Amino acid sequence: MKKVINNPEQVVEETIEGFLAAYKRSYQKVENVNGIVRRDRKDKVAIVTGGGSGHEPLFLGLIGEGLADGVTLGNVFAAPPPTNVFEVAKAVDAGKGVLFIYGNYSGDVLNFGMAVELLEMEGITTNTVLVTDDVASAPTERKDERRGIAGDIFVVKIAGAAAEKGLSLEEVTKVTQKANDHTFSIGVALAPGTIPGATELPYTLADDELEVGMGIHGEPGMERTKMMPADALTDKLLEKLLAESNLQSGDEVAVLVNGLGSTTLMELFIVNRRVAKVLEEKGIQAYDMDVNSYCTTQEMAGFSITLLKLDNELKDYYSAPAVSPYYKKESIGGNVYAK
Amino acid sequence: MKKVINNPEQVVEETIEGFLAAYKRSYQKVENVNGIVRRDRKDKVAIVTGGGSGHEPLFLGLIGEGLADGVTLGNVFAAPPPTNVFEVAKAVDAGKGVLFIYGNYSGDVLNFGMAVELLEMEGITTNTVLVTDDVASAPTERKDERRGIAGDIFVVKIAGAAAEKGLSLEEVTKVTQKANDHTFSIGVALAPGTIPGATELPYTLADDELEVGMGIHGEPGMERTKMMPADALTDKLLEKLLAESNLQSGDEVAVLVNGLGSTTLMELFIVNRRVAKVLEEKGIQAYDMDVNSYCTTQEMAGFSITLLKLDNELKDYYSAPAVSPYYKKESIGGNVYAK
Amino acid sequence: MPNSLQEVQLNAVQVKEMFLYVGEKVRENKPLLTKIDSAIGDGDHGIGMSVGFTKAEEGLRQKEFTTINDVFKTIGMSMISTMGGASGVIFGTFFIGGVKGLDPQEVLTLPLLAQILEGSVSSIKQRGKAERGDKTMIDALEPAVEGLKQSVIGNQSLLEGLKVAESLAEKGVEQTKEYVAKFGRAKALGERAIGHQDAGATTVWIMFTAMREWVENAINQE
Amino acid sequence: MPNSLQEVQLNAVQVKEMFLYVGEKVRENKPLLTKIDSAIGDGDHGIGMSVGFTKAEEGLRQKEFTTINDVFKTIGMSMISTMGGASGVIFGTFFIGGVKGLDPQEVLTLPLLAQILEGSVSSIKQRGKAERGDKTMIDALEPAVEGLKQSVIGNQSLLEGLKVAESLAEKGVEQTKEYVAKFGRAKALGERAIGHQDAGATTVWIMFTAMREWVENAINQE
Ligand SMILES: Nc1ncnc2c1ncn2[C@@H]1O[C@H](COP(=O)(O)OP(=O)(O)O)[C@@H](O)[C@H]1O
Ligand SMILES: Nc1ncnc2c1ncn2[C@@H]1O[C@H](COP(=O)(O)OP(=O)(O)O)[C@@H](O)[C@H]1O
Ligand SMILES: [Mg+2]
Ligand SMILES: [Mg+2]
Ligand SMILES: [Mg+2]
Ligand SMILES: [Mg+2]
Repeated sequence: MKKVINNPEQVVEETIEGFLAAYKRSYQKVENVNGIVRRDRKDKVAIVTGGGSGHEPLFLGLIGEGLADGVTLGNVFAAPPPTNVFEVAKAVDAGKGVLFIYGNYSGDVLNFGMAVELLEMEGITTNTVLVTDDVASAPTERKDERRGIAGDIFVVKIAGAAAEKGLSLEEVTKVTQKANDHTFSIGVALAPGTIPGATELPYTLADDELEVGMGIHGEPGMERTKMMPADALTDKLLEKLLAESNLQSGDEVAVLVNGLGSTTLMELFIVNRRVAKVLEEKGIQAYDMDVNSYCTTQEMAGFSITLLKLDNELKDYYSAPAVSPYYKKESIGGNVYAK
Repeated sequence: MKKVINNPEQVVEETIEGFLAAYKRSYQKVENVNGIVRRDRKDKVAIVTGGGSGHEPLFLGLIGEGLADGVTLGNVFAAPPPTNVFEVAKAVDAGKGVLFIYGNYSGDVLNFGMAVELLEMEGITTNTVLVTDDVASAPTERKDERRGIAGDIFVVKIAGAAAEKGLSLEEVTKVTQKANDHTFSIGVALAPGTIPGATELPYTLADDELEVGMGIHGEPGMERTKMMPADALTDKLLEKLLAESNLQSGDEVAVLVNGLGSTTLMELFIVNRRVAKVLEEKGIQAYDMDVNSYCTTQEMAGFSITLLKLDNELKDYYSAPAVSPYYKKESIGGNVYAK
Repeated sequence: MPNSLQEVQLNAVQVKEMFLYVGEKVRENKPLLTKIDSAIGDGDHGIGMSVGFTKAEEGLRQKEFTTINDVFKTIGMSMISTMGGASGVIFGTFFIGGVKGLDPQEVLTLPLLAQILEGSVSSIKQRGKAERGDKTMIDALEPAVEGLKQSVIGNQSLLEGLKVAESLAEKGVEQTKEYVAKFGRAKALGERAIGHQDAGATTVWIMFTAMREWVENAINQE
Repeated sequence: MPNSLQEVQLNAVQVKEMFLYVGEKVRENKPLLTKIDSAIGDGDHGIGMSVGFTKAEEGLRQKEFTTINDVFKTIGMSMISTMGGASGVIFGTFFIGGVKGLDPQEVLTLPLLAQILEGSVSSIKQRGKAERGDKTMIDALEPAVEGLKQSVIGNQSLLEGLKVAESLAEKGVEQTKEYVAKFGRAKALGERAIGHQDAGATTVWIMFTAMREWVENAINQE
C-alpha cells in the first residue's frame, strides 16, 4: 500500500499538474475542474473521453491529434462529477457537437448523463458511445450491459480519426459505435492494485491463483483458477474472445496486449508471441499489434487482450496518425510499428 | 513471484519473438543470438546498446530512427555473452564503425570487452561509452566507477541523433561521452522486483521503508529510510542530483522521471510536478520533461530521476526526432510534447 | 427545542447541525464502507462519501441558513459537483430531489421530512432506474421513507419516525445480501454478489442512525 | 584407476565425468547461490552458473573426448557463449585460461591440474583486474590453486591436493565476508557488503568440493 504520493485526496489534482508540467505546450487545464484539453483545437466534432482516475495513462494519455480533444477525470475509480464533464465539453465544443466516449459504468452513465442535460440547456449538441468491450462482464445476449476496459483505446482512436477527417457528429458517432461493436476484450488478474490511501488490499489472490475476467477496478471476474503457463492462459482468453467476436479465417484484426500495472513488458511480449501464433494458425491477419500498458488498475498484476475486428472503414481510421505523449500511431500499413 | 511466463529459461527468446511479432516490419532478429537490429540501416556510424534483460522497454525499446541500430540482450540481469555482442555489431556495422553504449557493470564490461577483441580480429572498429549516471553508486571522486541506470536513455538518444547526422565514430563518441558526463540519476525503491523463476524475494522493505539509491538490479543503495511524502522524497533526490550536476540558475536540463515497474504513472506525475516546481524555484529551465517507465527492474516499486544538463550541442541532438515503439521524440522546442 | 417530543421540529440551523453530524458519522464509517464496496465493487464508496460530506461541510459552514431547502440544496450540490462516482449523483439527488420545486420552508417537521425524502426516492429512481430488489441504496431508502410516512399517519414524533426509518433501513441493508445486483459494479458478479450487503444501502442506514442520534441528543440536552 | 592413491590420474572421459558431477552440484546449489548474490548483488549468480553448466553438459555429452584440453575448452566456450553476466566470462576463463597454448594432454594429474588452474587464475586476473581481497571468486580460487601447487611440491595425490584446495577455498570464502567489494555489483555497497560472502567465491568452493567428492567416489568404487 506504499505509494509515492503526498495526500490521497490530492492525487488527481497533482497528477494533472505533473502532466501539464511536462506537456504544457500542447495541453491546458480546464479552469476549476479536473479536466484537460488540447491547445490546438480544430473546427470539427469534439471528442471527449474520461472517467475515474487511477488507470493512467488512460484517459489523459488519449488526448491529442487524431484522438480525444478533452478528458474529464474523476477521483480514483470514481466517475467525474457532471460539472467536470460539462466544463470540459464546453471548452472543446467548436459548434459541431461533442461526442462522449466512456466505459459503461453506472457512475459514469449517471454523471455524464447529468452533464448532457446541462449541456443541452446551453445549446450544445452531444452524442454518447458507451464502451462495452469486456466480454467477461455480461453474456452475449446482454452485450450492451458489458463494462468498458482497455477497448477504450481503440474506440477513441477510431473516433478521433473520424472526427479529424471532418465527419458530422452523426457520422462520427456511427463509426465510433461500430468500433465499439467490433471491440472485444478480456482481462486476467494475478495480484490486486490498491487505491491511494487504502490501507488494506481490496482482495487477495493466492500465490498460485489468478482471476479470469477481473474488472479494471478490481471487480471480481468470471472464474478463479490455478496459475498456468503464459501460453495456456493466452489460449484460454483468446478462445473466449474468438468465440465472442466471431472472427473467421481471412478476417483482419488490430490487437492490443495491455498490462494492468505491475506486469512487465517482458510478460506482455510473451503473451503477444502466443497471440500472434494462434491468430496465424486460424488464418486471422494481425493488421497491427500493440503491446503496452495503456489501461491500468494501479499496480494490479495481470493483463488484458483486446481484438478490434477491422473492416475497410475501420482500417482506414485505425491507420490514421494519432499523436499523444502516451499513445502514438503513425500512418501504418499492416503489422508494424512503421515510420 | 507469479509471472506470466512459460519457462524462466526461455523468457528472453520469447520476449524477442513477441516483440518481433508486433514490430517485424521495422526490426529483425540477428540469427542464433539474442539480438535485434533495425531493418532500414543507414550508411552511418552504428550504435549498439544492450545489457541484461529484465529492464524492458530498455534496451529493445531503444532501437529505431535517431536511436540505436541494434541491441544485444543477455539473460535477466546478466550481461549478454560476447558472441551476442559480436553478432549484433557485425550485423549493423556499415563500415563506419560501431559505438557501444552500455551501463558500467563488471559483467557488461567483461563481455562487451571480449566482443571488442573478437571484432578487432574481424577488422571492425569500435568505440565504447560506459553509462555512469547513478550518483548513488560511487562518490564524485570516483565518478567513472558509477553504474548506469535510466541515464542510458538520454545517452543513447544523443548518440543516435549524432550518428544520424553523419558524424564520424570519433565525433559521435565524443558527444556521447559528453552526454554521459552531463547525465545524473538517482533512484529509490519501495518494494523489490523478482527475476522470472525466483521463488523468494531478493530483499524486503518494510511497509514504511524505502531505499534511496537502490540499483536497477536491486543492488542495495545508499540509505534506508522511513517512507515520506512524494514532495519530500523528490526534494531529497533532487538535492543530491543538483549538487552532483552543479546546475546553476539559467541552465537548461532535460528531465526524466522514470518508473521502475509497478509505480504508477500517477505517482510519477506527482513526482514530476515537484521536480518542475523545484527547478523553477532554482531558475533552472526544464527544456523537456519525460515521464514514463523506460528502465524498469521487473515489478520493482520506485522511480528514478535523471537530469541531462544541456548545452547548445546536446540540445540540438536532444531535439532531433527519435522513433521507436517505446520511445519517441518528435522535434521539440522546449518543455513540451510537441507535434 | 419544544418540550413535547411530539412537537419536535428543527429550524434551518438545527438541520444544518444535524447533517454536519451525519457527515461526521459517515466519515467515521469510511473503513467499513470501503470494505463493503471492496467485496463486490471497487472499494471507493467510503472515500467518495467522505469527500462528499467534507465538501458539504465546507458549503454548510460558509453560509447562514434560514430555509431547510437551502440546507438540503447546499449539501446536494456539493456532492454532485465534487464526488463523482455513482454515489455522487445518487446521494446528491438524495438531498436535491426532494426540495426541487418545494416552497421555502423554515422548519423541518416529520411530515416535511417524509415529503422531502419521498421526492428524493422518486428522483433517484428516475435517474438511476433502480427498483427495490436491485441491490442498491434504494433497498434501504425506500422502506425507510415508507416508515417515515407511516409515522406521519400514526402522528408520531420526528424522533419516533427516525427510529422507525432507521430500523427499516437496517432491515433493507440486510435484505440486500440476498439480492443479485442489477446496477453498479456488482452487476457483473451475478450470483457471486449474494451474501454481501450493498455499500450505498449501508450508507443510507448510517445516515438515518446519525439523524436519529442527533435528534435524540438534542432532546436529551434540553 | 590405478591402485596406488599416490598415482591417481584421470583420462579425458573421467575428467568429463568429473565436471558433469561438478555441474550437477553447482546446479543443486542454485538456491544458495541466488540467496548469496541477492544479499549484495542482483541475485542471478545461481541462475547464471546453472545455465552455464547446463550448456556445458550439452557440449560435453555431444562429443567423444580424448584430450583434457578439449574437455576444459568445451566447458569454457559453452559458458562464455551462453551465460553472460560477470561470471560467464570469469568462469569461462576459469576453464579456458589454463589450456590456452597448452599441448594436448591425455591424462590429468595433480601437477597438470595445478598448472592449468594457475593459468586460469592469471587469465582471470588479467581480464577482470581483480586481486586478492577485492571480494571476488579470486579470493577462493587463488588460495585453492596455491594449495594445489603446494601439494605438488609435497608429492601428494590428486585427492589430497583437492582436499587441500577445497579447504583453502572454503577459508577464502570465509574471508570474503570481511572485505568490501572492489568489483561487481557489491562495489557500490561499500562497508555494507561486510559480513556477506561473495557468490562467485562460493561457487569456486562448491566446484572444488565436487571435484574432491568425485575423485573420492571413483577411488572408493575401485
Ligand atoms: N443506478 C443506481 N441507483 C441507485 N443507487 C445506485 C445506482 N448505482 C449505484 N448505486 C449505489 O451506489 C453505490 C456505489 O457507490 P460508489 O461506490 O460511490 O460508486 P461506484 O460504483 O461508481 O464506485 C452502490 O452501492 C449503490 O447503492
Ligand atoms: N572483475 C571480476 N573478477 C573476478 N571475479 C569477478 C569479477 N566481477 C565479478 N566477479 C565474480 O562474479 C560474481 C558475480 O557473478 P554474477 O552474479 O553471475 O554476475 P553479475 O554481477 O553480472 O550479476 C561475483 O560474486 C564475483 O565472484
Ligand atoms: Mg468507483
Ligand atoms: Mg547479473
Ligand atoms: Mg464504488
Ligand atoms: Mg549477479
